[in-house]
Amino acid sequence: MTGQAAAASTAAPIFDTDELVINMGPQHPSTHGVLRVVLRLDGERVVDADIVIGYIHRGIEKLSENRDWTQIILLTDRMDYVAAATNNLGYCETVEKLMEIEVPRRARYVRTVLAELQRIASHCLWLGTHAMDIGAMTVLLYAFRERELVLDLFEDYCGARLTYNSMRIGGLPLDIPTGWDAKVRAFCDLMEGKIPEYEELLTNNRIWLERTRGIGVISAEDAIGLGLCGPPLRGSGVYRDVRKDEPYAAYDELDFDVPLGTRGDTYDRYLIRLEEFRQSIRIIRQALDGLPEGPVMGKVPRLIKPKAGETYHAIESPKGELGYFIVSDGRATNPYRFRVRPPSFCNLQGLRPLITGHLVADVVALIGTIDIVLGEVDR
Amino acid sequence: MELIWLIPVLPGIGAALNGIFGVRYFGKQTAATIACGAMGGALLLSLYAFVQLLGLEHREHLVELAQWIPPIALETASGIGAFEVPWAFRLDPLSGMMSLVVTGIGFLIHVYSVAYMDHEPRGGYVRFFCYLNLFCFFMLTLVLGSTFLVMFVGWEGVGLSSYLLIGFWYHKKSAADAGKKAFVVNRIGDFGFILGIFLVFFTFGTLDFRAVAEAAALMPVEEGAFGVISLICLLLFVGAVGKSAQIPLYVWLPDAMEGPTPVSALIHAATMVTAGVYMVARNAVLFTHAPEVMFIVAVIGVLTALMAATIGLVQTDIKRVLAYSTVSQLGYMFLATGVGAFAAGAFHLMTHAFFKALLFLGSGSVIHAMNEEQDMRRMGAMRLYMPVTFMTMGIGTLAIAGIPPFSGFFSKDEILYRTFLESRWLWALAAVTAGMTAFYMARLMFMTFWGEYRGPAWDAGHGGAQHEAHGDGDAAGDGDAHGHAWHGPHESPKIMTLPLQILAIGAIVAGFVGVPSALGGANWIHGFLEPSFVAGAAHAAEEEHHYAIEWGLMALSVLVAAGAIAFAWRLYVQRPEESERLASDFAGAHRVLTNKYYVDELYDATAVKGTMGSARGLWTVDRNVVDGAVNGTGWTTRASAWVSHVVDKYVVDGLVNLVGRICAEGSYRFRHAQTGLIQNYAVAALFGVFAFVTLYIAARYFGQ
Amino acid sequence: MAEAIAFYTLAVLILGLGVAVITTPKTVHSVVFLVLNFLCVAVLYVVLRAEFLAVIQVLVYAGGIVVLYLFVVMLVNLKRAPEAHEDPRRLARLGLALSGAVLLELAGIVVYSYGRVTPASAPAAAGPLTGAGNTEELGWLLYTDYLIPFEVASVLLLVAMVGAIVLARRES
Amino acid sequence: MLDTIVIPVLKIAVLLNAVLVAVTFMVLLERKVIAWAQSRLGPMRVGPYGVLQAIADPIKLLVKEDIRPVRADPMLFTLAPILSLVPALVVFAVVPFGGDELFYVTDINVGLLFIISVTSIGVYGIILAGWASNSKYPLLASLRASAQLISYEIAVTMTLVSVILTAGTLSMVGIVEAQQQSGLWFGFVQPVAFVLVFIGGLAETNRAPFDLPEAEQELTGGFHTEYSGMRFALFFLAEYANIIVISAVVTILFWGGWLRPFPNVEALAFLDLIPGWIWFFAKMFVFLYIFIWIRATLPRYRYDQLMRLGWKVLIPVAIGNIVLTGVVKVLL
Amino acid sequence: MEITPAHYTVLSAALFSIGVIGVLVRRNVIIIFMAIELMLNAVNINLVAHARYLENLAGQVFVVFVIAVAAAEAAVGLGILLAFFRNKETVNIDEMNIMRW
Repeated sequence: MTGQAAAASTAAPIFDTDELVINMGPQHPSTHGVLRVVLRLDGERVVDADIVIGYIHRGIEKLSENRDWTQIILLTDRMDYVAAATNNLGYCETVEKLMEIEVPRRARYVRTVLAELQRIASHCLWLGTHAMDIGAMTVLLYAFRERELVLDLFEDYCGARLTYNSMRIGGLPLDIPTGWDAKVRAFCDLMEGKIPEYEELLTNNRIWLERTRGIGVISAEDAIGLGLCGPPLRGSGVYRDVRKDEPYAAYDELDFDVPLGTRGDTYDRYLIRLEEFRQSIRIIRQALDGLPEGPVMGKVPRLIKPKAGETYHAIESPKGELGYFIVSDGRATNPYRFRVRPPSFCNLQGLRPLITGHLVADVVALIGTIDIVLGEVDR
Repeated sequence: MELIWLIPVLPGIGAALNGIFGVRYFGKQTAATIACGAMGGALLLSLYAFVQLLGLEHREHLVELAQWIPPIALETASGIGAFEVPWAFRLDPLSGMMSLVVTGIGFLIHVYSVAYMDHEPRGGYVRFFCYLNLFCFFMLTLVLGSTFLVMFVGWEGVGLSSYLLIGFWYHKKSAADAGKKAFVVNRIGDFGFILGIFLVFFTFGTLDFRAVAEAAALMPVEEGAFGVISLICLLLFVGAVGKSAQIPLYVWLPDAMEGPTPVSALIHAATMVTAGVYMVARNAVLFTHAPEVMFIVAVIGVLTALMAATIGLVQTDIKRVLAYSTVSQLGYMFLATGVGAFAAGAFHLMTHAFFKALLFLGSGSVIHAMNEEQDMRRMGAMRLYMPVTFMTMGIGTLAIAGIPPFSGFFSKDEILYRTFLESRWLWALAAVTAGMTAFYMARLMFMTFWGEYRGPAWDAGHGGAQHEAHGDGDAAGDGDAHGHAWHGPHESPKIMTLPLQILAIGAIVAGFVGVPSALGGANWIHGFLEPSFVAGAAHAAEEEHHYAIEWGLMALSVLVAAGAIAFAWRLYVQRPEESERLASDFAGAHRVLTNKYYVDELYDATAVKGTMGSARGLWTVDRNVVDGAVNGTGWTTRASAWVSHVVDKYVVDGLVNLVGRICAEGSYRFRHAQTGLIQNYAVAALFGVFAFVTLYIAARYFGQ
Repeated sequence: MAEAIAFYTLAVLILGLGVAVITTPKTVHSVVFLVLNFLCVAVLYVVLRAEFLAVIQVLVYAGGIVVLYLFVVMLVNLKRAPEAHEDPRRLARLGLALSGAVLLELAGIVVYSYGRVTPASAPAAAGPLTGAGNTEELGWLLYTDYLIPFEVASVLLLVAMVGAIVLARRES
Repeated sequence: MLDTIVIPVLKIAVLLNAVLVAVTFMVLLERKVIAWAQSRLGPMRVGPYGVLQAIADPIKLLVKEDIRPVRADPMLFTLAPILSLVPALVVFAVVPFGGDELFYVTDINVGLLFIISVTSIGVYGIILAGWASNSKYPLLASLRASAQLISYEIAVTMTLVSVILTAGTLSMVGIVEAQQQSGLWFGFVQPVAFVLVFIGGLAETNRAPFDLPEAEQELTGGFHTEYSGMRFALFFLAEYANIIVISAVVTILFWGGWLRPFPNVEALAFLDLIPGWIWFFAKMFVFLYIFIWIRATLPRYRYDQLMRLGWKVLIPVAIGNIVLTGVVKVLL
Repeated sequence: MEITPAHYTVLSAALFSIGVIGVLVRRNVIIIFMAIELMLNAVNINLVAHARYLENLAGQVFVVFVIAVAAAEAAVGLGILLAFFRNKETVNIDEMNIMRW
């Protein structure tokens, strides 16, 4: 973690305090859920941090081993509850891979649209809260305004606004409603106009730059070493995107770019997520343009009962690489072993080295920048 | 006119800016702009002031800026005088001309240096311009100062800047040594100068040039006697000898060529070294009252001229030839002042400034083109590569050789003529020197620009393209390329040749201000400068002219010069082997000349070795005699010490210990009064207040 | 009459707060009383037509120096009562008595002396030191007659500032 | 009697009421403006368009339980909010709202210095609040806040010196009159000073982007963490009163107070039909709006960045401005 | 009931005495410092009062200087105190006596 000491300000602490241990969370206003960070401070500077998780552990993995295969989709909704559709997608694709089910092309396209809409919604939430942590309150309201529109689209599609349960093994439960694609297109046009609004408030704002540039720098080697994924990894300049590396759904047929950072600081991660808004819009438009006709549900046996075997499958969720590892014994109608690799959990491992050496005020910015959802961390 | 104080101050500001901020913050371009701008401003101001001066009837203007040393009562020969020095600047014809020369040539050399010093890294570049400006600041202070002391400030200041600039490449040992040498040798002269100043004050009770001159004018001319004025003049002349590199203190000047060439041109040819001449001219009235000293001046001048010229005949380093030439020409100037032709000396000073600066800059251009090669034997045929430099240097050579109508002709012949009137044998020596001058300058030209190219081979691969790159004098990337790969001799960038051309024009026309009446001219400068050399309103009587003699002398000197040049042509262009044969024929003389008459060795053997030897002798005496005595005393002391030790231990210590014990016992009881509690001490203070107030009340009460 | 009311009110406040400053057991309270005391003194200056000094008193004393005291009081968080230890050799009572005696003596001298001054020799209350000229005149005086003391004072402040920083800095 | 006591007392009473009412509506204004900036509606329930929210809030605060921590210092815990509010209100004594004597309580010859010095007392409220709470975070926050206040006070005071140099008087009315005479608002003569004073004003009132002492997202909740009910309301009042003071001072010092634009241009004389106090309040309202606007727009500085800005940018610039003003003043 | 300089002088003397008592009696160095400030203020009151009654502004000028000196004293004094406190963990003047015999 070289560079962090240099990045952090050199101002000497004014008050002569002994090393101070304080608790941030689990009820602190800016820990994004029930995260608890025990900070050891020298004056204003973080000497060490202890990250305590598990406050909303619900045993989703264990529960899943006692549900039948379709019911598990419901449970995945409750992991990353601000990006339920991608959770569904990852799970369904894993089971499809295990059972070698062919998913119709139309379903794959619609899934892509849903996943990217979900990415926009998730990033909106991230942007708003991150900016709010650093004190820019207006961005929160702006971002939530757009997120609301995405939620409306999901409501139009599946009737739910948070926990969608929007996919099925082998396809989709429903075809898209009439006129939905036009609404999505209208949203894309609208969203494209809103991104400059966020940028105007933040991107060239001096205070924003001072608060984010050079803060929480993490080198490419360290990022890989810590097992980061998603925007935090790409912010350090590592080219890794499951959509490109191991394409799923319809991504191999669509054209999009993967933004990369250069310095690996908070500002780069911010820029990357903003660029991902644009790329998502691009993907959605292409997917809608090329939306094939046909069924949305593939040939799936009445009783889903994969033969014995195990598989791992990952997708790029808004927060990073979301992987499912499933073992089936081939006899029961539920998984023998069900294991999730949640991106938030992996990225959270980067928090301690990130905040060590920074000032307390930077801790909130750094918790924000890695974009975690505790529901996914604890499961 | 009131702003003449700005003339020195402008370069001073430039130096301060570059020195304080520049070395750390400025880029090359900024530094050069500031320095050149300051000099340009000074030049414009001097021009303006000069033009205004021409309009003044009494040709003098004094600006008093501030009080430097407030009046201090000091004893002088005529009772108690007030030692008082103002920061005052005086503009009169002499200083006006001189400041024009300094600012004009200084400005050109600044411009020239922009390109010449381009190889330097940024810090050195800025430092160089800082020093240059600093030098100009001091030089102009010297020139414009209205009292001896202000002049002395400038005098010492130029010494310092000269030291800094000679040793500019201080990592080079020879440069650092040369700087030191110049500094030390100059100190010897300065010592005489300051003694002279003391004596001036003691004698006249003032340090103002004008007042001193007026006072001196009233004193009798010390004909055939060696009075106080003579002593003053002699001491002042010692100073001039040091600064202007005359026998015996000339040895520093050739070594000073270790500095960058613009420095040589500015300081060691055009301006600083002429300060001695200037100082003598400034005190013309004093010197005319001391004819004995005048004679010494003339003799020293002509001997220096001759000696330096002979050395110059055989030198092969292009800059050293010019250096000895400078020493020689300075000798001329002293000769002129020595025979009472102050105007002629000052006139030669001015023309010399032009053509010598031109020659130095030209040689710098050649050196630049030859990739820092200074040996003429490794040059040749340069006229093919650098026509502009060749042309301008040719003009300079003709000027210094005294070929009409170039400037040197007029000034030199004026001196020769005046010398002839004074003393025939001085004239003879001077005329021989003139011939030699023409010869060695021609030799320099021929060796450098004619013949075959004898220098190192160069990488011809992309010479053409590189040529172009140099041509536009780009300040940024050019020097870098130049430093690493050399692509053969080439013409210098415009920014370097432009000053050369301007100076060449100067070298042609500068003489016309002093066309002698014998040639139908008005000798304008003579009349112009005259007020500076006389006291008050007393004008020198119109002297008679011997036109016939003058014409004869002119013809003779032109003939001598032309002959010398022709001789050089024969020796160095037509039949180069002849020169070598000549050298081997006169091997003894040649060796003596190439070794500069062994003067450096002589000084080394006498002054340096003498000091060392006597120090060693004294050390031996010290060790054997003095130390022996001391050791003997030591033994005696030890013996008596033992006796006293015994007494001390039992008698004295006993007493002391007794007192100590009493104190210790006593203090053990008393120290409890010192509680270490500050407030108790405060209570004691308060008690004092209480006592005081009570006493006051009591006094008032009982007093009534 | 108005001046008398103002004077007596302020005198009582100033002295009362002064006593409070030196008697309160808690240091912070002491500082607060000190501030209030200084504010009262400032008001007294207004009564004395020295508006500029009143403002300076508030700005420098109350707003600057005493804040410094307050900071120090808070930085010096003591683990035990600051006056727990008492040296038996203290001469506090003697000091108290002496101060009282000196006060009485001084008051006596003042009352006695001023009682004998004839009213004519005492200038009238309404002097020329009124109106807008006061501050300006003070400025003139400070920058002309008292320029050198003024500069010395500024150098003193600079030295004090440097000294305080050097003293209070932690060795690192 | 009437002139010396009754009228001033009346003026003071009116002014105090006006300020306190203005403060409550200032809070409403802030909520509304920020809501509009964020495409929300803001308070809408109490009264038409939520206008009566301004009255409902104080009532709520007044009737709330007044909690005092057991280990708090009772005297200082009570004194701190008062020490915070009183200077903010006292300052209004010398703020002229118009040229006529009716519009100010008094015009003393050291008016500007008076404002500076009285606002410097406000820091006690903050330090003592933190200390009296006898709680670690409020203490640290209060020390932080007071360090911030003092630092920026230096910058602002330094800057005001250049304004005083320009105007040649310390009287608030005099400063406006000086602008009338020169025909130029000092905002045009001293744009740097205006920017500095405004930034300093933001910092002195703990407003965004300098609102760290009150930033709930960060470690400490601020010096008034332990306060509630009416005591808290006093801090609240003080903060908003200070905002109004800063706006008024900026208006007077830099934007001509009650003068119409271009007070020397005869052609615009018709603008004099609008009374001066309306001009004054219009300008002041602009600055109040800017205060809120900035809060809605900018993120927050970090503490060390804030101190660096104050000491390494504002104070040197302020000193440079003084020197420049002095030079210009001497040369002209 | 006229207020004469005598009134002010007596007030000043009384405040000064309070300061003196504070210095002599209290053991907390900070309070002693504050007592010293009280004494300085007593002097200032005297100066201002006499400046007014003698119609001479020199008194006020000296008040300015006294304030400057007080500021310097407070800064250096408290600096020393902090340095001392760091080493000895006390502000009790009775424990600051290591410089005696």
